[in-house]
Amino acid sequence: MFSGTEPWSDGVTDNEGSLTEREVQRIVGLIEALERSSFDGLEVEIDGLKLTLGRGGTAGSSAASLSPNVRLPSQSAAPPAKTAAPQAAPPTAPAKAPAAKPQGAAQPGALEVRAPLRGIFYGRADPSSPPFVTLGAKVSAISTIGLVEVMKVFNAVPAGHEGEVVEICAEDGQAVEAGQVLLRIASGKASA
Amino acid sequence: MFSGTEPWSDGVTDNEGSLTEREVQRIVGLIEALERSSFDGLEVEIDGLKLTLGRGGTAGSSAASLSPNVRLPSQSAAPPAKTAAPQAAPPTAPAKAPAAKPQGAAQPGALEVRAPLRGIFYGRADPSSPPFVTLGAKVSAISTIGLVEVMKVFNAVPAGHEGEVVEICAEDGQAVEAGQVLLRIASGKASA
Amino acid sequence: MSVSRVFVANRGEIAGRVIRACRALGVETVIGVSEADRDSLPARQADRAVCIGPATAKHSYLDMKAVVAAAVGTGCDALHPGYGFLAESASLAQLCADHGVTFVGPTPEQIHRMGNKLEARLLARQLGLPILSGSEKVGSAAEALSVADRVGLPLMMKAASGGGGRGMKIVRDRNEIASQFTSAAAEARSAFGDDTLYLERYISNARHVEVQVLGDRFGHVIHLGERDCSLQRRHQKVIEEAPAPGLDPALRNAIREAALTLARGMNYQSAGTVEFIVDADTDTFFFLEMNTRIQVEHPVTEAVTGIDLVQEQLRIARGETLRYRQEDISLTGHAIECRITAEKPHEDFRPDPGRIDRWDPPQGQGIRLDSHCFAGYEIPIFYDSLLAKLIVHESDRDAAIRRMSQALADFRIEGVGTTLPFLAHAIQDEAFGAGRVNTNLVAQLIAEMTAQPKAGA
Amino acid sequence: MSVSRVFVANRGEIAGRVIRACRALGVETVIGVSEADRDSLPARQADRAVCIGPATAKHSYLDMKAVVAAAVGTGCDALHPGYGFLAESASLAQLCADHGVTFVGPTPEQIHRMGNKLEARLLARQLGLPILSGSEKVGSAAEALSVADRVGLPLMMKAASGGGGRGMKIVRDRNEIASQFTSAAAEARSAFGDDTLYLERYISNARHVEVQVLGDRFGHVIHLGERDCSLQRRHQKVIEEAPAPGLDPALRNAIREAALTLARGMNYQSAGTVEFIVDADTDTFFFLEMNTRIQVEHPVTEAVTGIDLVQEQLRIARGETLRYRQEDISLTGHAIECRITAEKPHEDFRPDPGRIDRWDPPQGQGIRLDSHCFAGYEIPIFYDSLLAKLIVHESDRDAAIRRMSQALADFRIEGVGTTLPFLAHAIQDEAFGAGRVNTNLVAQLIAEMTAQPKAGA
Repeated sequence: MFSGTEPWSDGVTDNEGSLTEREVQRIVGLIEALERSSFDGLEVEIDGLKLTLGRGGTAGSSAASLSPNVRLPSQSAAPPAKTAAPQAAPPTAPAKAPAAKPQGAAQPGALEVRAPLRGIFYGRADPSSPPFVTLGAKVSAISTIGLVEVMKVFNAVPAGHEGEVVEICAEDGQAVEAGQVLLRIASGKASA
Repeated sequence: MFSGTEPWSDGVTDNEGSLTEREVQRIVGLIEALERSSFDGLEVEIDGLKLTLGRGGTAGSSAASLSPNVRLPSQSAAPPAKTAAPQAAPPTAPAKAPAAKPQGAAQPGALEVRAPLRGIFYGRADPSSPPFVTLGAKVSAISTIGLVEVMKVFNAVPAGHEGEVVEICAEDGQAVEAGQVLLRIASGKASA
Repeated sequence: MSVSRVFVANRGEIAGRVIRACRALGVETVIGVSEADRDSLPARQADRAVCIGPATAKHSYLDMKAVVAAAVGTGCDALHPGYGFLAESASLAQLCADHGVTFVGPTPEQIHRMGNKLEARLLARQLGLPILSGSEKVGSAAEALSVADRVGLPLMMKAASGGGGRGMKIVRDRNEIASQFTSAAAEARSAFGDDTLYLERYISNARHVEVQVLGDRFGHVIHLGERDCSLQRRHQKVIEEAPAPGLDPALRNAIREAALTLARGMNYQSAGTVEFIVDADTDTFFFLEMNTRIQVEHPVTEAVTGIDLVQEQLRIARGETLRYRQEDISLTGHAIECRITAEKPHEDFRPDPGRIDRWDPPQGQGIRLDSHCFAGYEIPIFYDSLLAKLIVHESDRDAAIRRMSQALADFRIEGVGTTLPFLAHAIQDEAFGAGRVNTNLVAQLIAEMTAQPKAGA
Repeated sequence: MSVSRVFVANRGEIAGRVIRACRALGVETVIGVSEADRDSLPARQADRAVCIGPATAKHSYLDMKAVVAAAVGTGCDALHPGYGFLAESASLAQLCADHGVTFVGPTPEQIHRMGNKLEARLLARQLGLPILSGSEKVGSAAEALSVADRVGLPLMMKAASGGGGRGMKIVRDRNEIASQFTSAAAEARSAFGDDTLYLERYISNARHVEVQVLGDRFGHVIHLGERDCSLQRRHQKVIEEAPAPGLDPALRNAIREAALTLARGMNYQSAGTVEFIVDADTDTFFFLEMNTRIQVEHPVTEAVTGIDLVQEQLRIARGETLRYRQEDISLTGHAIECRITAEKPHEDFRPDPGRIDRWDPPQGQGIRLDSHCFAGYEIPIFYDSLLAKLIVHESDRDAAIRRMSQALADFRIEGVGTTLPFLAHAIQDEAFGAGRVNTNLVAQLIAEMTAQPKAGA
């Protein structure tokens, strides 16, 4: 059984640049090469990148104590490396995080409103004000659904879609990543 | 069985950088080369690149004692990974490499003269001088067998043992690690 | 008034600055850090670091009780507030006094009085300082209209509890006064908890000139010359210098004297800054406000006077008399400071937090860098975007500009976007070089820069 | 004599220093790096970096042909040698000339003449400079004995091709002259390829005072005051300052004039340093040698004169006349430099290469740091141990000592051992503070320091 991990060794390297598409392809190439071979494990470190491949759970066990980030395939009954590998792509520095995957169970047809950048989400203009939107509220594409503050600069987040708010996914005052889903909107037609 | 090692505890040095096409090809080449070989494990570190490849736990056990250069472990029947894995902790920055294990086939009874620190080994006082010692030479414990230069400071290396030089392991002008065996002396009684 | 262990109630470069001043005087330091700043450079530099709350400033650096409790709990006998956060909170100064902790700054009364811009304006007027025509307070849109009719447009609408450039609106059109009044009042209430507004004549060709003062507990007050901080973006200073270039000598002297008059009039103690606006068309000046704390731009004054302002704050706080009389102060050469922030100038100065991958500051003669950054530092999203203050000191202004231009070019920061390209553009501007600075210059420079093709890499 | 692209034939902090000076003049730079320095800071700072050979200096930085070939191959029209390596090689200067590359330094003849210490001594004597009594050359142990009988003991035995403190032996005992002669000649032959020795009177209470000079191609020569570099360990400078403290004014003036006499006598061009030994017991001085290159300690002169010496070197090299007359030079305040090296002072200054884990340099007014180091830098084993030069400039010597003491205390370096603890000890020494410096002081300070319990961490 394959178990791949990217133990970016410690906190410092964790924060650095992201794994590009091409790098993933290359890593897959390595994995497949190892797969074709009779070896049980492979470790690669190039500058910021460390790759540990293993069989029989050994790589996983050594990696478990490592980086807090990036742990992939703990899928236990996972298929062979071929499928596990592409998922290995993930990590990326917090500050430069790409769009996160949808969280929670998406409702069919629901449109997502995502954080335009990393920061602190505010669902109301100030603590004494009512929330910008509530569950069931109707919004237009230009309705402000919240603010994201980064380094003392506030950025209004527009709904981007017309419709009804069916789920609010971020709490007032919560730190959000760029691309994180803030709320979901049902029906209506998307705009802008 | 594979056993992972992370012999690069301080990843701070490892600034960015990516896996290039060529590097991948090289690693694949190494894997295939090892596959064709009769070896059980491989570890490579060249510049920013470290590679550990193994079977049956050999990589792990060998890594514990590795200093940062290319090394092909010749141990064959190694114990299983479970015990090898914890040893995986090791590491050390290159500059602070611990004493390397003896290299080559030790002659029974031969005494080793090791480099007292990391630096450049010189077997003669200057290019026009004869070597400090030659094969078969008799040395006393205080005989100078060479110099190790670090940051423009020269350190004389005493033989430390009385006896006859039976092997010279370091070349004139070669970079040596602290603890690396420089030469071997047969018989005589050890002193100092 | 013993000052033997100072609690540093701040973060970033100013925290390091305070720690250095303390160490120079043999004073221990304890820094209160948020969870986001546990591994920051100042946290390492202080003798001890204690966590005072979560990353959000509201629950850490702005939590007065947490701050004072930490100061008391770590045996500190004094507290330095830096700038920003609680630095101009009279309540913090009072809370310190209540707990026997020496506040490194002026008295709670002095902070309170200058904190309310209307009260400050009133005191200045009583002391004979020139103030801009306008209102003492406007309670309604109708009142605002009548001020406009009396004083004329354009006007600057300000929040009485604002200051430092926050909560200001330019009123240019009589028809918009009512709506601007309503929104400004709402914003002021939300931001400062006080919706009191006032109006002042707006000066279009304006320079921002401020005078550094020092006062002790014995009524001695001196000034350390003035700084020009006209280069501002959205009322935030970008480049500052000392002395102010090209001021008429009589005007320069009058401004310095006015600052002394105000500071003496209130027996001001500690370091403070009296801010003025200079109408460059008429060579007249007007009192704006007083900042009762150390300023971001204090190093340019340190450079030309050779006096360490933070050390003087500490000495004053522990009850020493001023070590300088006015006649001891002489100014040497010219100093310029550039604020380097994590903002992308080509993307409307969008904040760009993240990890600093490379940090190679400029080196050489006449260069000072005050910063808490280093290669590998992860800039938190929670606080302001100031990364470093680059200060140069040279024999004259032209040499200082050349030095700064060079230092900016030598500075290599990678991993985050910074204002270095904008600063490099601004410092080489002809109008700036000629000393023709005003508060609109930055906007022009930004427009110029963004019109140019973006510099490579 | 065009200087539009400069080849930087050096590494470490001086490479960065040269690159900065070039950039300030709008001159491009190409640096030649060994394989060990490919990722060094100067390699990033230069417009371009080319590899000139393997890590071992002999096959890279000391390989004259490789250096000049790389300069020519990258289209450089000038070459700056820095200090050390080939900086005082007349052959390199000649090879540059042969290939149409402007050598940033004096002529090959000037380098050659001052490179042979006996020739330099001869010229100095011809020009009327005081020299130490001794021999012009000793060809045998017997000759050395007769010099000893004539001049008296102790004597300093020196290699004619040595210089910079290398290859020197103190002769204290008449019975040891023969064996010392033999071993010194062997060492000189091995180190410099020339076993010519000479003897000079040894001064026990000696100060090292050197005068910075600048000359152009048109016969103009000025001095920029003197530096005191008496604090030396094994003839290597550790702390330098400008001006020299506590020199009798007449003596100071005589030393400066002597330097001018020598430099004028040879129509010296570029930056150079005339070194003297001062007998502190008699207030007399003697010519030692002249260094025909920029010195490590040049920043202290830059601090007190405000003149950028490396930029002046480049200007002179491209054929400009000196921009300063002697009367334009005035000295302001006092400057001190400490050399921070990767050596463990508590382990007999054992070199300690390795990875710099933490590098937090001091900040603030009056501090300059010239360095090629950064957190994460792996110090190679192949070159010297200089990590950084910390320079302070203050209004007077006491203030400079306080500033340096503080700056040393603020400097945090982890991962390798450094001389910071020793420097911090030395700078606070009472004799140093009183200006009672001589070339034996460092040895005393080391003895004191190692007698004390080692400071924590």
